[in-house]
Amino acid sequence: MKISVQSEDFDVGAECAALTRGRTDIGAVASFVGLVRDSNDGAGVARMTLEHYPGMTEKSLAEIVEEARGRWDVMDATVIHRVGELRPGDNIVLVVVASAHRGDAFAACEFIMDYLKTRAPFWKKEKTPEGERWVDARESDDRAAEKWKG
Amino acid sequence: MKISVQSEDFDVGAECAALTRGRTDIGAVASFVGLVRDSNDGAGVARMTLEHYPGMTEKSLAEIVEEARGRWDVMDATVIHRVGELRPGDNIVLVVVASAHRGDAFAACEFIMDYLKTRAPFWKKEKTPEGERWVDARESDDRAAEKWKG
Amino acid sequence: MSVKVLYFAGLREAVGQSSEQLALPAQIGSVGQLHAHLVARGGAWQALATAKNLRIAVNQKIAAVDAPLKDGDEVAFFPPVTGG
Amino acid sequence: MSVKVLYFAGLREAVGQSSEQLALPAQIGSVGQLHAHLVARGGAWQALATAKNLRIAVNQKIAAVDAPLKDGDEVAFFPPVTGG
Repeated sequence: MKISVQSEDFDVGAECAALTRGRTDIGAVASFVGLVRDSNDGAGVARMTLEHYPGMTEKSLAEIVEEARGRWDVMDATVIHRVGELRPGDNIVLVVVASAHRGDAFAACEFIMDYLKTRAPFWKKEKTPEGERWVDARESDDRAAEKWKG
Repeated sequence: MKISVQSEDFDVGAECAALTRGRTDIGAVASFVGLVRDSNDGAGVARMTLEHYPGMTEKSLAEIVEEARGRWDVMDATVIHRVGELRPGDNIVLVVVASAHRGDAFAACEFIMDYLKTRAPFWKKEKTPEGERWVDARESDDRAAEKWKG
Repeated sequence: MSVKVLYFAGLREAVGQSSEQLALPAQIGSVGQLHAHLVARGGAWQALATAKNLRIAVNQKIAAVDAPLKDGDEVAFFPPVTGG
Repeated sequence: MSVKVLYFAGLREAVGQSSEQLALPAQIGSVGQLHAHLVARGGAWQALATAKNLRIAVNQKIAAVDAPLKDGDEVAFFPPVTGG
């Protein structure tokens, strides 16, 4: 398991390759990349700053991955989240899950993203033509996380 | 949209980057890689040969992607499927879906894989210690495809 | 009329060929009739009758047994797919 | 006892600081009491009272308002998270 909170960009291909290197028991690798969009809630976004809670962030990401491991057949996983200043088109977050079977890989990858969105202590501040603003939490993200309950 | 049936390997990172290059409206890229496992149905797999139906394969993959586009907000997608002789650990298939939002990217990517598994004319032949055998279609794959109906 | 017939995977191996160009007797006008015509050859062609969940495509589209045939069609017989 | 208090994102900006080491009066033994103690400072600290869906972590774990505090704890106040 690899968890990293970093300002540097990441390489999806390299991270996927690292999970499967030297192994022949993995049948499925699902990955997700979240990127900065040039608009949000109807306003143009010129820049974004990502703040986090050092220490708690890494712990909460590791806990989310552990929870996914308890629910699905996860052979290995990588979560990388960038912090600092980002621009439209930049990568924000990467989740990669390796499993024997695709259903587990897809479910665990989406679960980790949904939980990361609602539990990991990151905060986005956007620069728009009207000035800077902290991004509001979305109800749709809460609903996405709720669907894994019960 | 890119559809390719090829014997050469593919590069996940390069294919993800190609979908987002020069665009700042994409917020989510979900990808899936299927790999050859060293065992299947309790037998060791030393090698695998992938046969396909040239012409129909590409058409059926394009149709599956079009169906995904009709159901979800899919900004662009890539499907690459390898044919010929493969070994454990080798990549078989890549599906990448770019969207504004992660829910659409995940759903469309998994849908394309589930439909590819049950509709695209590819056939696997495995070499095991007991000899060569054509892989049987799985009921679990039919069920996975069924879940997108209705 | 004349059709091109293709066989894939286990079925290709069973019948011992991957494709043939076939001039059809006048009374054969559907996929099901073509199938019966091939099975009637006997021997290895029984594989077309015993195949589990045989799939048929006409002009590279999945077709039902009652699908009509016309001159120049490409008809493929194959087992359930197992790619991905 | 003494605790370290952290503020993040909009809340950090509102109170004008990111962290402080705080010696607590003897009657403060829970997260909720610490919260009330900080709000009682008035002025910018009202932001802790008016924040929508305020989140609290004790020693880097999400905690409820009735969570007990002990000497050396790290208590963080922040708005709902928006990463990913």
